[in-house]
Amino acid sequence: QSGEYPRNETLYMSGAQWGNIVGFNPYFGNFANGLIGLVNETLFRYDPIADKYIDWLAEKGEWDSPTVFKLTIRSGIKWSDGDDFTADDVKWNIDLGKLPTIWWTDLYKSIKSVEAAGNTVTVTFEGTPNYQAWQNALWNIPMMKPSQWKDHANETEITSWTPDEPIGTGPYVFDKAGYDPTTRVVWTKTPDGWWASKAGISPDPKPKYIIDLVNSSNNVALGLLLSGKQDLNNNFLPGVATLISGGYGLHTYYDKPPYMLPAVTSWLLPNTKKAPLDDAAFRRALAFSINTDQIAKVDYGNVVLPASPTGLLPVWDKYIDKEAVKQHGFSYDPKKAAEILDEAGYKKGPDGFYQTPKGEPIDLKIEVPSGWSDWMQAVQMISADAKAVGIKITPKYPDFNTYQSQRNTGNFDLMIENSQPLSDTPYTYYRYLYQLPILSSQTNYNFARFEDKEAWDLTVQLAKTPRTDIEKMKEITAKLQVSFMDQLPMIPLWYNGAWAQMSTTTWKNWPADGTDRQFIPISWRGWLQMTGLDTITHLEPAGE
Amino acid sequence: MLAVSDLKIHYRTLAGAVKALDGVSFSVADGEIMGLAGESGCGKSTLGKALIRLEERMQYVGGQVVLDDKVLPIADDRAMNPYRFSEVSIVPQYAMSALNPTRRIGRMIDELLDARGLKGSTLRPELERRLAILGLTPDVLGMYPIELSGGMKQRVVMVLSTLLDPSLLIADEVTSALDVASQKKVAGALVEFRDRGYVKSMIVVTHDLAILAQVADSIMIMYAGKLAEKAPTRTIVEAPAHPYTRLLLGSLPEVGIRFEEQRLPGIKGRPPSLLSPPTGCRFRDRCPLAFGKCVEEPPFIEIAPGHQVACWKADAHAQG
Amino acid sequence: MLRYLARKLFIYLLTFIVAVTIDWAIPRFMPGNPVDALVSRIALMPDANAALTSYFMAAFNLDQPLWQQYLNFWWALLNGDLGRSIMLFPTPVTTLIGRALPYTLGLLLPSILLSWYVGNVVGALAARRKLLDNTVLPLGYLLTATPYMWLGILLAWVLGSSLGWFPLAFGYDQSLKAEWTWKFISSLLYHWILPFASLFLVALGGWAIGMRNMIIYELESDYANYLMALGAPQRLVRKYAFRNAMLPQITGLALQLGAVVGGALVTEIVFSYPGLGWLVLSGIQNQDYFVIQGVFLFIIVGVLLANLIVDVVYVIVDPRTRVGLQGDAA
Amino acid sequence: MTSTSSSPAAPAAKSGRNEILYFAFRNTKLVIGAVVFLIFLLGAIFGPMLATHEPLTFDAPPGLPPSADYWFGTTLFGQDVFSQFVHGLRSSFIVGALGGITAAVIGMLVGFFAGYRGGIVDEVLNMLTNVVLVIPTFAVLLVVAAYLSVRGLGTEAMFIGLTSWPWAARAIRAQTFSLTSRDFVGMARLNGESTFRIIFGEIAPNMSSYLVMTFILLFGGAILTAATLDFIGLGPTDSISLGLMMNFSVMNAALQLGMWWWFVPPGLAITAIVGSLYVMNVGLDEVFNPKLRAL
Amino acid sequence: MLKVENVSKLFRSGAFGGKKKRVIHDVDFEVKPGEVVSLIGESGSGKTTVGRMILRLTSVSEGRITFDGEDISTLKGASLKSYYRRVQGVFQDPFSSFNPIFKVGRVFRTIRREFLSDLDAATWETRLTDALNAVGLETAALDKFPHQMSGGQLQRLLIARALVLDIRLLVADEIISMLDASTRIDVLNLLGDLKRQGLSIIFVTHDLALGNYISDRIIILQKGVIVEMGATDRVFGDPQHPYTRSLLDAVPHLHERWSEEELKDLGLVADTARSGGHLIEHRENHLVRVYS
Ligand SMILES: Nc1ncnc2c1ncn2[C@@H]1O[C@H](COP(=O)(O)OP(=O)(O)OP(=O)(O)O)[C@@H](O)[C@H]1O
Ligand SMILES: Nc1ncnc2c1ncn2[C@@H]1O[C@H](COP(=O)(O)OP(=O)(O)OP(=O)(O)O)[C@@H](O)[C@H]1O
Ligand SMILES: [Mg+2]
Ligand SMILES: [Mg+2]
Repeated sequence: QSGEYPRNETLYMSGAQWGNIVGFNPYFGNFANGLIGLVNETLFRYDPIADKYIDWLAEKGEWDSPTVFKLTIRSGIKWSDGDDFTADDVKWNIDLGKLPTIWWTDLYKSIKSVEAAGNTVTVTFEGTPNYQAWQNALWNIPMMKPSQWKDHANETEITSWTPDEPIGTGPYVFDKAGYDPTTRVVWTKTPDGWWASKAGISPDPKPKYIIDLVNSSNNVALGLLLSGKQDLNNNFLPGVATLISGGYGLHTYYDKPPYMLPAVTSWLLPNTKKAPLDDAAFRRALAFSINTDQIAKVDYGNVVLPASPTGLLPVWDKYIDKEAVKQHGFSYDPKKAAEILDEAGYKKGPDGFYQTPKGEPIDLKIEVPSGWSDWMQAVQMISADAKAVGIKITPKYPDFNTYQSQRNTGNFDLMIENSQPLSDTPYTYYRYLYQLPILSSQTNYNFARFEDKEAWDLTVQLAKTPRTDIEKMKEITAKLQVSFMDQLPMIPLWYNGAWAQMSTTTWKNWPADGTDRQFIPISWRGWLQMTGLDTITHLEPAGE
Repeated sequence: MLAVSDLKIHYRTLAGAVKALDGVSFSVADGEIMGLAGESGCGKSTLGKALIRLEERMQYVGGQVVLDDKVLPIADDRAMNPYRFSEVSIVPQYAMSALNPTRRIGRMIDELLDARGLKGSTLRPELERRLAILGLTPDVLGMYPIELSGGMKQRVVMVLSTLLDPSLLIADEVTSALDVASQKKVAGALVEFRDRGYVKSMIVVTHDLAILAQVADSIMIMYAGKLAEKAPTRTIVEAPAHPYTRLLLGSLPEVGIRFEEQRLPGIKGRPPSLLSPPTGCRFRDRCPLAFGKCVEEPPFIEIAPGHQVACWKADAHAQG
Repeated sequence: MLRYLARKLFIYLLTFIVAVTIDWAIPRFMPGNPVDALVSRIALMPDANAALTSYFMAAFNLDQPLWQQYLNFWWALLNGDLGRSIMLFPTPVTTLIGRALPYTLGLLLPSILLSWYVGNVVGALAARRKLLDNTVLPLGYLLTATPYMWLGILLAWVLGSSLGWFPLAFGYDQSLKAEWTWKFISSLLYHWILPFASLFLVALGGWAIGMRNMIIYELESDYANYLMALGAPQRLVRKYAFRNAMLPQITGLALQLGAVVGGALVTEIVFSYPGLGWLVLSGIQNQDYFVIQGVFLFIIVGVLLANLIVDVVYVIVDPRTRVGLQGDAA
Repeated sequence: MTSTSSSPAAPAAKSGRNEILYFAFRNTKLVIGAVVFLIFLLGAIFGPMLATHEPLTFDAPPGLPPSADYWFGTTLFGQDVFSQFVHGLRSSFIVGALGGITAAVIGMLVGFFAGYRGGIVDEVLNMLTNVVLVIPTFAVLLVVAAYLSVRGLGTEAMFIGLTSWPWAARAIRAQTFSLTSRDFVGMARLNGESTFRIIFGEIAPNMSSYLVMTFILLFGGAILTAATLDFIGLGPTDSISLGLMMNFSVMNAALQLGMWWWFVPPGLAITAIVGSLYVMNVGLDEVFNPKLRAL
Repeated sequence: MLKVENVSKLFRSGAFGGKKKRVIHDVDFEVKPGEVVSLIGESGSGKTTVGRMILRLTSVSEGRITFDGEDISTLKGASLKSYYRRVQGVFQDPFSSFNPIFKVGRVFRTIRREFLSDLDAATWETRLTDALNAVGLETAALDKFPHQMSGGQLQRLLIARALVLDIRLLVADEIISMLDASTRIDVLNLLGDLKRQGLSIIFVTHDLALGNYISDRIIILQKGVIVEMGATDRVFGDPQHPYTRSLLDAVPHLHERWSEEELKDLGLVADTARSGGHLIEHRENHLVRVYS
C-alpha cells in the first residue's frame, strides 16, 4: 500500500490530544486519544442523552444481592492478538483496583472478593457498596490484556509504563507506521472484524483509518477544519458561532444556538475559607448579581446556555426539583442582591462599595488563566455586574499553572472552574462539590474548601443508593439541591458545550438533534463510551 | 624624466576646498633622487599621491604631469591604471600594513601580477634576486605578512613596488617611523635600487632633512601647498636661498651641537590654513625678511642652474 | 594556535559548567514543586497522592540532599540522560528532543548557512553598486529589525492563509505515512519552506548589512589602497576585501547562533512546526521543567559546539590567529 | 605612528558641539530614524490617553475591521486593537528603556573596569563576558521566565538587561582599552585622579557617542527580545504588550480568519521602532565619525 | 635625588600570562638635581618603560626606585599625590595627551582641584599666568580645543602644567619626536631653560643628536640593558660600546654624506645585546658594559 491514507477512507479528528502523545497506558493522562473506546473497550457504555447503560463487553450486569454484583461476559470476543476475551481477564482488570494509584482504589477497598467462573465474574462487597461509583466505574474501567500488563501491574508502573502496541478488543488497532507522537496517532480497522458488528450489536464503522491529530493550537485546528482537512473537531474555537453561520459547511449537533450539547458546568468558585466568601449570604448575593444570560449571549455568541441554579446539567433534568429551584434558586437580580447584602449587615463604604459587617473593605480578585479569552471576557462581565451591585471584584490573569496551583492550594478569592464533566450520575457532581475532608492540597474535588458535614453525608448516602432506585436518588438530590442553593458553595454560571464542529466534506450522517443519531460527537477521553463511538459507527462516506 | 607643471589638487571638505597643492611645477631627471621636505601638512603626501592615484576626496583642478614624454592622465582613474606599477610606483608610508594580511605574500604578488596581465612565475626569479639584495630569503614569499617584522615588511614592499622597473618611484615617509639604525638601512636600499636601475627616478618624501641630505640628489622644499625651493642637495644644505629653507635647516640640531654652547633658533608661528590661504608669499607672516613686495606671489624661478626659488629676495641672498 | 584553542575550550567548558549549574539550580530554588504538577495530572484519590509523589520524587532524584542531586545531575548529563518529561512521563527528555531535533536542525542549518552565504554575497554586491546599495541597505535594516515571528506571521497570512499556497501546520501532510517516499519528502519540503523563509530572510538582512559595512571598511584599508596604487584591477581588490571581510562575519556567525536559535523557536511556534521550539512551548504550557531544562541544555551544548567549530574554522582561515598567538612572532 | 596627527584644522571655525548638531540635522538617516522613533514614542506617551477603551476589556463588538469607531478594529473577543496597541507600545518602550539601561550599565561597568584595569581584573571580567556571551541568552531567559509565576514588565526588562550586555561590555572594553593607552589617561593619573574619576571623567566622555550608539542597539535588542518572549507566552501576565498581541492573534486564529488588523500593527510597530533605532545608529555613526561624513 | 636601583621589569605575555618577558634588566642610575639625563636606544629598548616606572604608571618588578630616599612603590593616596607634585611627565604624542573633547584649560583646572585647592583664586591666576608666560603662551590659549593648537603649543602647555606644580623632576618621553623640525627646537630650548632653573629632566629619545643637544648625561639602552652611560661629551665623543657606535654611525648628518659603502652596508646592527656582563668604569663618569 502506498504511503498514504486515502482521504475518503480516513476520519480525522482532534480536540482531545494536547501536547505529545505519551503512549498507550489508559491510566496515565496523556495516552493516545481513542485508546479507550477504539482499542481497549469497557464492560458497559453509557448514553447520557437517553440516560441508558449499554451492555458491551459484559452482556449483563446485575445485583444478585445488595452486596453481590454479577457480571456476565459476552462470549466470542477476541483480543486483537487472537486470544479469547475471558472472565478471568475481567477479574484481573478489576483487581487492578487494589493498587493505590488506580483511580477507583477507594471503591475497591470496599470489595471483599472478585471471582471468575465460566463466563461470569462475581464481585462481592463488604457493607453497603458505593453503588453510584461502581456503576460509574463499570463503563470507565478499560479492559487491558493481562498477559501484556502483568509484569507492570504494580503501584507505580501502572500509571507510567506503556506498551509499544496496545492489545484490545475494539474495532480498531494501533497503526505503527503512522504513529508520530508529536502529531498524530493512527487507528486502523481491526483486520479480523470487530466482535460488536459481527454480533450485530453495532454497525461496522466505515472509516478504515482514524487519525487523531495532536492539537497544537486553536488556529491550527481552525485552519484544518476550514480547509476540510479535518472531520471532527472538538476544540473550543473562539468565534465559532460566526463560523457556523458563516457558510463554511460546518455541522453541529443543533442547527441553532446553542449548537452544542452542554457538557460541563462552569462555576464561579469562591474560596469559602476567606471572608466574606465564607458567608453564604454574600455568595448568594454574588449569584444574584451576575447576568449569565448576558455572558452566554455576548461572550459566547449563544453557544452556551446559562446554568440551572442547581448546577445540574440538563441530562440530569429529572433530578431537578423545580419547586425547590423556585423557592431557593437565584436569577439575575441586582436589587435582590443588594437586599441580601443589606440584610446580612453589609454596608456600603465611602467609595460606594460594600464593606463587611465588621466594616472592612471588600476587594476580591477573580482569576482565570491568561489567554483563555472566553473566560477572561466572562470575568470582566462578572466584575462589571458585581460592581453595579456594589461588590468590588478585580479580574486577574495568571498563567495556567499558577491558576491551577492556586486553585489546588486554596490561595485565591474567586475563580472560574469547570473540571467536573458530565457523567451518568449527579453523585459525581456532589462529590465534586462537597467531598471531605479538606486536605492541604485539593487536586480534584471541593476546590471551594467548603465544609458541610451534612451535605457530605447526604452525598455518601446518595453513593450508597442503587442506581436503579431513581426515586431514592431524587429524594436525596432534592435535599442536596436545597442545601446547595441556600449555601452556594460554588455558583453555577453556564454550561460549557460539548464543542463539536463537524465537516461534511468526507463523512456524513453526523449526530444531530431530532434524528435517530442522538449521540455526543465527542472524542475526548472517556467520551467515546458516552456514545462518541456511536458517532463513528454511524458515519457514511459523503460521496455516496 | 618627470615634468610637473602647475599641478593643482584640492581636497573636497564640507568647509570648502583644501588647496593642498596650489600650482606646483618641477621636474625630476632620469636617475635623480629628489627629496621632498617641508612641514607637516604642506602637501608632500598629496603630491606623491597625485602622481599615482587620486583618492576619493582629492580633486584634480589643473596642471599637467608628463612622464617620459607621455602625459599621465592622473585625473582619470581608469586611464591611469596601465601606468601604475609599471611606470609610476609607490612605497607607501604605511608599508607595515600594505600587504593583505590573509594572503601568503608570494601568492598575493602572483595574483597581482596575473591581474596585471603578467606572468607571476616568470618574474619569480627576479623577485627572489631582489629580495636577496635586501637580505631577505625566498622563504618570505611563503609567509603571511604577520610573520614578518616591520622592517621586513617594508623591504618586501619596496621590492614589490619596484618589481616592474618603474620610471618613477614615490617613497612617502618610508623612514619616518624608524629609529636611526633602521632608517639608515632603508635609505641605503633606496639608493641601491636607483643605482641598479630598478627605478629611473625617485621622489623621497620626508620631513627629515638630514636623511635627505644622505640619499637625495636634489631637494625640494614645500611650504603650504606651494614650492619654496628646489636645488641640488649640496646647494640646499650649504647655500639655501629661501628664508624658510634656511630657518628649517637652522633649527636642526646636529650631533655635537649643545644647548649650553649654541642655542638654536626655531621658526615662530604656524603655516596658514590651506582652506583660504593668503595671497602673496605664504611664508611672509613668519619670514624675518618679509617686505612690502611679499604681498605679491613670488614666482618659482631658477636663480642658478638647477636651483629654483620662490622668494622676492632670493637673488640677493644667493649672491650675497 | 593550540593555546588559542585551549583557551577557547576552557571558556566553553566554564560556560557549560555555569549553564548546567544555572539549569540545575533554577527549578530547585524557585517556588513550587514540579512533581505536584505531574501528580495532579493523574486523577487520583487523595491518599494515593503521597505514594505517587514520593515515587516521582525518587524517579526525578529530588529526594536526595542537594549536593547529591547536583552530582547526580552531572552524572546523568554526562551519560546523555536529560531526565524524564513530566507532561509525557515516562518518556525520556532525550527521546522528545530526538524527535523534535531533525525538524529544528532542518530549519536552522540551511537558514543559518544560506542566509549567511547569500547575505554576504548580497552585501558585497551592495558595497559595489550604488543602486543595489540603496535598496539592500534599507531592506536589510528593515529585515533585521523585524521580529522573527512577525515575518513568519506575515508569510503565513499572505502565502498560507490568504493565497493558500503553503500549509500552516505540521512537518508534513498528515495523510502521509512517514516513509522515505518521494511524496513524503516533497511534503516535508513543502511544509518546511515558509518557516525556513522567515528565518532566512530576517537573518539575511543582518548579514547583508554587516558584509556591506565590512567591505567598505576593507576597501579603505591600507592594503587595498596599496593594491590600487599598484594598478590592481577592482576585481582583485574586491576579492581580497570580500575574503577579509568574511572573517569577522565568521565570528559574527558564532555570536548570532543563540539569537537565531531563539528565532527558530518562535518561528516553529508560528508554523506549528514540530521542532524544539514547539517542544519547549508545550513544556512551558505544561510546566514540564525537565523538558524545558533539557532543551535548554541541548541548545547550550549545540551552540557551544557550533561556536567551537566556528573557532576552529576561523583559526584555519585566518592566518593572523595562527601566527599571532604562537608567542611573540616577528 | 608618524607625524600625521596634525589634525585638519579645517572646520575649526565651528566649535565641536555645534558642528555635531550641524551634521546631525543634515543627516537624512538620523533625521528619518529620529522622526519615526519620535512618532512611536509620542504614540506610547499620549496614545493611551486617546484610547477610549481599556486594553483588556471586552466591550466592543468582536472581530470588526478598522473603522472610525475602532481605528485598528477589534479582536475576536471585542477588545479595541488600538487601545491594546498604544498600551503595548508603551510597554515596549518601557522594556526597551529599562532593559537597555540595565544592560548598558552592566556593560559599561564591566567594559570600563576590564579595559581600564587590565590584568587579572580584565581576565576575570573577560571570562565572565565570554561565558555570558556564548550562552544562548534567549534560552536562559526562557528557562527563568518559565519558572516565574508572576511576571511583570520590570522583571522582564531586568532579565533581558542582565543577559544582553556582553557584546556591549566587549565593545566598550576594547574602546576603553585603546583610550587607556592614550596619553591623556596617563596625564590624569599623574594628576592623582581616582580610578573612578579617570573612567567617568576622562574616558567615558570620549566615547559618549559610542555609548549612545551602544545604548540604542541595546534598546532595540531589548524590544525585540521582549516581543519574542511575550510571543511565546512568557511575557507579563498582567498587562498587554505588542508581543502578547501577536501571541493572542496567532493563537486565536487571526490568520485563518483574515483579521490582519490584529497582528499587523504590533509587528509593524516593533519593526519600525527597532528599524528606526538601527537607522539612527548608522546616522549617528556618520555624524560622529568624520570619516563617514558624506559630502 | 632620584635613584633607580637595579630595576627590572617583566611583562606577562601569552594567554593567562603564562610566560614572562623581561624587558628591563637591572637598570641602575641616578638623577641629580638640575641634571638632564638622556635615555637613548632604538625602538623597543625599554626607554618608555623606564620612564613610566619612574612615573609609577607601571610597576617595578625587581629592584626599587627611590626619590629623596623614599621607595616610590610604597606611595599611596596622599603621599603619591605629593610625589606627583614633585615629579611629572610629558609624553610623546601631544595630541593624545589632551582629552580631545575638552578645552585644554581643563588640564589646569584639574591640577588645581587635585593639588592646589588650598590656593586662593588670585594666587592661582598669577601662578598660572606666570607658567604660561614661561612657555611663551597666552592665557587665551586655555580656551581652545586641542585640535585647534599645534603640537608644539600643546607640548608647551604640558610643560607649563609641570611648572605650575613647581616640580623637581620631569620625565620627557620623546616629547619632540612628533613635532615638526621647526617647532621641536622651541620645545627643546624651553627644556634647556628649565634645566637652568634647576629642574631635573629625564629625556627619552632615540635621536642621538637631540640627546646630545641638551643633556648632561647619556644612558644608552639596548634591549633593556644599559650598555654605556656617562657624561654626554664622553659617551658621544668617545663611544666604547659597539652598539653605541653603530647608533652614532647611523645618525645622518646634514653636512657629511655617508660614503657609498657606509650607505649600502645593509648588514644589521651587531646584535650585541647579551645579558650578563657588567658595567665597568671606562673613565671617570663613563661606564661601559663588558662581557667576560
Ligand atoms: N582627506 C583629506 N581631506 C581634507 N584635507 C586633507 C585630507 N588629506 C590631507 N588634507 C589636508 O591637505 C593638506 C596637505 O596634506 P598632506 O597629507 O599632503 O601633508 P603632508 O605634507 O604629507 O603632511 P605630513 O608631513 O603630516 O604627512 C593638509 O593641510 C591636510 O590637512
Ligand atoms: N604593556 C606591555 N606588555 C608587554 N610588553 C610590553 C608592554 N609595554 C612594553 N612592552 C615591551 O617592552 C619593550 C620595551 O618597550 P618600550 O615601549 O619601553 O620601548 P621604547 O624604548 O620606548 O621604544 P620606542 O622607541 O618604540 O618607544 C618592548 O619590547 C615592548 O614590546
Ligand atoms: Mg604625509
Ligand atoms: Mg617609547
